[in-house]
Amino acid sequence: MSDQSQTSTHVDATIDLSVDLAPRNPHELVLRNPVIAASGCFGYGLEYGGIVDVQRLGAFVSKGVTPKPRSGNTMPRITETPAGMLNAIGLQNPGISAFLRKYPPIWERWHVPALVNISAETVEDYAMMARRLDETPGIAGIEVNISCPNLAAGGYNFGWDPQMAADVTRAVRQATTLPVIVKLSPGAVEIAVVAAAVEDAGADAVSLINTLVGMTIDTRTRRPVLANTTGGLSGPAVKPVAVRMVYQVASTVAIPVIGIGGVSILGDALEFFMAGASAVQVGTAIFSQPSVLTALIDDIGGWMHANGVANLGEIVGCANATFRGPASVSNDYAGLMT
Amino acid sequence: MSDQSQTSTHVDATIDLSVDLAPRNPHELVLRNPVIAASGCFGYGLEYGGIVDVQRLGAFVSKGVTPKPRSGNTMPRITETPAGMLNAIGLQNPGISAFLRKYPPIWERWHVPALVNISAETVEDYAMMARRLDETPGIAGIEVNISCPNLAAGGYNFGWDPQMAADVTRAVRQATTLPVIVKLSPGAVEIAVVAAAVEDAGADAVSLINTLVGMTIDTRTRRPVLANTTGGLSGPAVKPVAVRMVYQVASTVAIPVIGIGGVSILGDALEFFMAGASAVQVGTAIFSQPSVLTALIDDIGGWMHANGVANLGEIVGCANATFRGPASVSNDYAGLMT
Amino acid sequence: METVSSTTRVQEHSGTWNREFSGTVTHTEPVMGDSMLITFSAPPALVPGVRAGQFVEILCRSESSWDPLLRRPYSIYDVDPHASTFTVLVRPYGRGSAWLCDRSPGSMLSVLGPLGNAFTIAEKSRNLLMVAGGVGAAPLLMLAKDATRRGLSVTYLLGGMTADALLDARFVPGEVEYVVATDDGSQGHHGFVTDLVPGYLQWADQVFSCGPEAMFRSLRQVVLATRFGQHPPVQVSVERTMACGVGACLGCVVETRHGMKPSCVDGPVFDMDQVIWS
Amino acid sequence: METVSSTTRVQEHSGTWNREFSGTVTHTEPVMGDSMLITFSAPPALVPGVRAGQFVEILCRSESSWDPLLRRPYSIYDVDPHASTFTVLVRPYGRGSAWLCDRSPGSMLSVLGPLGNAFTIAEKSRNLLMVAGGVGAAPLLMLAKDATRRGLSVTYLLGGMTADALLDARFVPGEVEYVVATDDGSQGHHGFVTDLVPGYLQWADQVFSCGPEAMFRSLRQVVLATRFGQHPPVQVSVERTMACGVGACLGCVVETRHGMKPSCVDGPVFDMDQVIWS
Ligand SMILES: Cc1cc2nc3c(=O)[nH]c(=O)nc-3n(C[C@H](O)[C@H](O)[C@H](O)COP(=O)(O)OP(=O)(O)OC[C@H]3O[C@@H](n4cnc5c(N)ncnc54)[C@H](O)[C@@H]3O)c2cc1C
Ligand SMILES: Cc1cc2nc3c(=O)[nH]c(=O)nc-3n(C[C@H](O)[C@H](O)[C@H](O)COP(=O)(O)OP(=O)(O)OC[C@H]3O[C@@H](n4cnc5c(N)ncnc54)[C@H](O)[C@@H]3O)c2cc1C
Ligand SMILES: Cc1cc2nc3c(=O)[nH]c(=O)nc-3n(C[C@H](O)[C@H](O)[C@H](O)COP(=O)(O)O)c2cc1C
Ligand SMILES: Cc1cc2nc3c(=O)[nH]c(=O)nc-3n(C[C@H](O)[C@H](O)[C@H](O)COP(=O)(O)O)c2cc1C
Ligand code: FES
Ligand code: FES
Repeated sequence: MSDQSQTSTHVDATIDLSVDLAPRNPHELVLRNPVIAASGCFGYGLEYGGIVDVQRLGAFVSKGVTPKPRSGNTMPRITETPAGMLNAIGLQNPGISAFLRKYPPIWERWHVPALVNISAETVEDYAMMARRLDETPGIAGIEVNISCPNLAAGGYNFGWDPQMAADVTRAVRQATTLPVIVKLSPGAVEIAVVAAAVEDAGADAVSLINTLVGMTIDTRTRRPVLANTTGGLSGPAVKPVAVRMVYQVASTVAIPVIGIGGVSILGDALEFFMAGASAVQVGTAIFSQPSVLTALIDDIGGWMHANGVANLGEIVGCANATFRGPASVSNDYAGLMT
Repeated sequence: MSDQSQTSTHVDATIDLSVDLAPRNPHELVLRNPVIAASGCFGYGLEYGGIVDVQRLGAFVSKGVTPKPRSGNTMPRITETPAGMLNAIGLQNPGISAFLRKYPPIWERWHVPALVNISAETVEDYAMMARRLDETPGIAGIEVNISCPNLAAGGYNFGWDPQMAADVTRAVRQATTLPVIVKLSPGAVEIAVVAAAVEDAGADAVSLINTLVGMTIDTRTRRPVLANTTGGLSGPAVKPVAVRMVYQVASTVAIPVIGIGGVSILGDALEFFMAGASAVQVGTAIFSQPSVLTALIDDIGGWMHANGVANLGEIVGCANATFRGPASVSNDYAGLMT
Repeated sequence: METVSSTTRVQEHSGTWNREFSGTVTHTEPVMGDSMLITFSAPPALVPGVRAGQFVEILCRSESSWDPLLRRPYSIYDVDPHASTFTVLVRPYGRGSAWLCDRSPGSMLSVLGPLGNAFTIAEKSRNLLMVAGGVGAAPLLMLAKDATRRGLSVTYLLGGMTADALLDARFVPGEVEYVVATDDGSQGHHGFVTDLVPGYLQWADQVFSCGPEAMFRSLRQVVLATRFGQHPPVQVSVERTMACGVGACLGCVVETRHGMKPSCVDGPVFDMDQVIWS
Repeated sequence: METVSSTTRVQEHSGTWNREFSGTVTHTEPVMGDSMLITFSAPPALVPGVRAGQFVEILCRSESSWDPLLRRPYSIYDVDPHASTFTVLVRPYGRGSAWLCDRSPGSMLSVLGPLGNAFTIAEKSRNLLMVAGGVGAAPLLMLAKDATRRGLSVTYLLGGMTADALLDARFVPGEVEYVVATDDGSQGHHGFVTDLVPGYLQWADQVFSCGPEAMFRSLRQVVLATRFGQHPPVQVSVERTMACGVGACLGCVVETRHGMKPSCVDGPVFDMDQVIWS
């Protein structure tokens, strides 16, 4: 591991792993590298202390926080599926107030940017949380989880509907000047349409995908395995769906796209970059191999070095003939990349 | 293998594996057992000759047939993903006319019911094919693949929209008295709403799920692996999504539900039954282990025997507190099953 | 009495970033019928800090495969500071454990740990009762060894389906009073291991238990009906499906009087009276 | 000349329902650098019918895993009717082949086959030229053995990156003229194996080839520029990603003058001039 770190320092001198995830935002959101720990899979950045060097990450996203404290779902909350897992944690978290007292003061002293994932059931609650985060030092940006039931729409998911997704985005945008990443739901019929809507509504970036909805049944008890009946599917199993959606979204929006879903090894991260993602989030793979996070940073650097890629932007969207992505915002060679 | 067959013959005497997939249809569609080979994974029932005893199956569904011959997509057409695979065959088939000349005359002499999967890009073409199948001996029923782009709707998938799905179903229903199974697309936001729409439009049964749309990128060539860019994701990876959708659909419709997606071993089939499926289709698993088809029949029988389940209907939907399913059509103990 | 997390301490001992390690299987030995003792190398810095009740998470697949995806937690059965090894006791059950039991000397294992808190022997305790069911034998045997080394008196009760499924006495230190129960009566008490508990409650200063949830329930019945009263000095090691093993995913929580606690960090050992038994 | 499918024939020989079988690895032997010859048992009824060019599909995962999901096709390198075994030659490349090369005697393999058509030696042919690249050596070596057994003259050309990657001459029957080429010139001709072909085209009645697609392209250039003219008697064994292996999925097609043909049934061997080379 220490060998790898040395290699990466070496490589860092000649290549540029950094990425700006909020080019439209005066605050900007420049990460030193494109590897981000995903929400719900890395706690509050503290839990992997002594196992993962959190300060080396491009960023991390904290566990979803809600307006009120939540004790989460009853057990069982997780179960394994072929090359994947289901989770129905139920957003166990201390609520925005206790959260703000506890974590940002710690993060303020850290190098690594902390992104805060927020979930709510009304547009007003999203905006309220964004406002409170805006006033708090130690927070680099907000990731808006719109895979939540909209109480006003009878539980129809915000993330399934372009209009509802845009409403949330606009409200959050008005409540904060912090970089705003909207995390898209794979449950939408045409996720690119939702992406375009949230781009228009002021999102600085989009991240995708959140989990697919799945379930398994315990054939001995003849009941669903998860107490919540359904759960979110993640891990390598969902990667092909995620890559496809990133590809479609990156063809549609000009803001940065963050790829999420099954990233476990270098090749997975490269797939997302080539599909049009400017950065990746790593979730489930952390559980299997915590070292994946820093290994990815090293391996991406090593790959760029070996392939004569000085700047990650050179390969972002290169598999995508119709790529619009961030390069078309910040520079003008996007058209050459196919 | 011959041992297993003997076991199953033994078991058959005491338990009932049969299932009627078209209780609303005077033709009925009674299968001897609930194991069906899925469309596109078993050719025309001939290809596995000498490997699988096709006559033992509950039924098989032939490769999707279209109004005109199609040579399919350019290569590569398939690629492996974690616990799954992507395919973009592009519906290579001889077209309905050559198809009708070639296969139904063979099937007419078979015991096993042959179901014909049809795909088209207009409502009229679906109806036309249904009409021609209706006149042809050797066909036990039609499976309508609605995961197809609707030309009249600019390529929006028939299966994503309840109204468009209902239109296709109604047209097919009017064109044939054969049992009509509508195969649902997992791309719909709320698949149960589509299921309800096709039930109302006259479907005898629904089958689900068709493949999820995915893609992978070859990081050496920096291009999508599949010539078609995207492909359909199938195999164990998708099973949790499929079980969830079957569960939701079976809570909504009263016609039989056929579960599809990643079925590979007894436990998978049981999950689908308990979620509310009256039968299962097996696709990708055939490629890995052709013997899965007959092994499943034996194993389901063995499990029923060991668990004192005389009739499969006893466990259909038992994991599902809101199950409506076929039992409520054909008998009245559905309410007791939770 | 409180169960304390030794995670912080292990870190200090071991330097940083190395609780995820690759261990080479050095020895395998059949035990308790079809179960297997699997010994593998561990970084020397990690071994001395391990305490009975802690566990490791092992990846149960080859490098060429993504499935089964998640690590499996196994209690540490023994450590050898000289050889710098950990030993776990694995019962072949499902996909992960079957794969694990198939390993042989030379096989490589991806290991995360030690993780979790540990059993805590109170300073004043002299007489310790251990109540194990099945592979729950593992962490309690390590605890029994520690305790006898410190000169404490240990009675170790083990229940199994049949005589064959019990731990051979040669694995148990001679100083330990080893008493067994079998469901079929093929060895020792004919019945549940918890049937034996009342006879020792007068004597015991503390009770430690590991096994199936049903065993805890009857243990609790027995204990609550005795002098131990409201705050019985009973520690149980619970089993939950886990993913991260470090408190990050909140998938493995136990409902306690102080809320939903991740059993991988605040457990697997809990004071019995802190857990809300559903 | 036509390449014929021997699938039907195998069926007749072998009775029904047993082309999916479980084989026990009986022998493994390193070959061609890091590649491996893997010999495994096969049902006696299946062995005699096998013809050079046919392949088997092997499941490259343990029973406890769903990944990697699909079988991998491997050309049959040899059969032993007395021992009732098949041998394949596997180069460790990605996930499946690496797993396979890790097997050892006693390991079980899930095998489907024999599958596909075969090379066809025309009745009048006396002099056969074989052009192999890398593990393409496998089916052609079986063909060379068959041909020499029938008294035909065989020249076997093999290309590799380095001397180390070539087949040791002791594996090649003495009657065969064995000529090699290496990319780095470390043995034999310094350059591509196809550079050697022109020297044999006057002599050869038929050409058989197996190797990477790029090799076929230069072979085709060479052949089309000679007396063989428009319908050269050249058979090539092509490689496509496969799923079913029996013509059911249409995932492995080759574009031919008669349409898209599944290479697992109508191939892997095709007449070179039937294939539409893109
Ligand atoms: C802290 C801790 C310590 C543990 N220590 C040991 C130990 O020392 N030795 C040991 O052998 N095991 C131990 N376990 C259990 C172990 O982690 C695995 O759960 C067990 O080996 C089964 O995994 P598998 O992969 O074989 O089964 P899986 O393939 O994961 O499961 C097969 C089936 O059984 C179900 N299942 C899985 N685990 C259980 C269970 N525990 N009870 C009931 N159903 C289950 C699954 O839902 C699935 O349906 C421990 C668990 C925990 C949480
Ligand atoms: C008819 C037939 C006969 C064959 N005979 C042999 C044989 O005798 N010996 C032998 O070693 N192999 C043979 N192969 C190839 C073999 O089936 C596998 O493709 C090979 O072993 C690689 O599989 P893997 O699981 O190791 O790699 P994978 O994990 O499947 O692939 C790793 C990476 O390489 C890519 N890839 C896979 N295969 C190829 C390829 N062939 N060319 C370029 N990229 C590829 C994949 O897309 C992936 O990105 C044959 C193939 C066919 C179709
Ligand atoms: C246990 C667990 C908890 C999660 N919690 C959250 C959450 O609180 N908010 C959120 O937006 N996503 C959450 N996710 C989704 C992940 O952030 C990620 O989008 C998803 O798991 C796909 O990525 P992966 O395949 O790399 O895990 C969670 C995922 C898991 C596995
Ligand atoms: C190679 C391949 C071809 C397929 N062709 C068709 C088709 O023609 N029509 C159709 O409705 N479904 C088709 N399918 C989808 C399957 O019938 C099935 O719905 C899907 O694969 C999920 O099941 P599985 O996981 O068991 O494979 C195809 C699937 C595969 C893998
Ligand atoms: S296993 Fe993740 S919190 Fe315990
Ligand atoms: S592999 Fe399926 S048709 Fe050839």
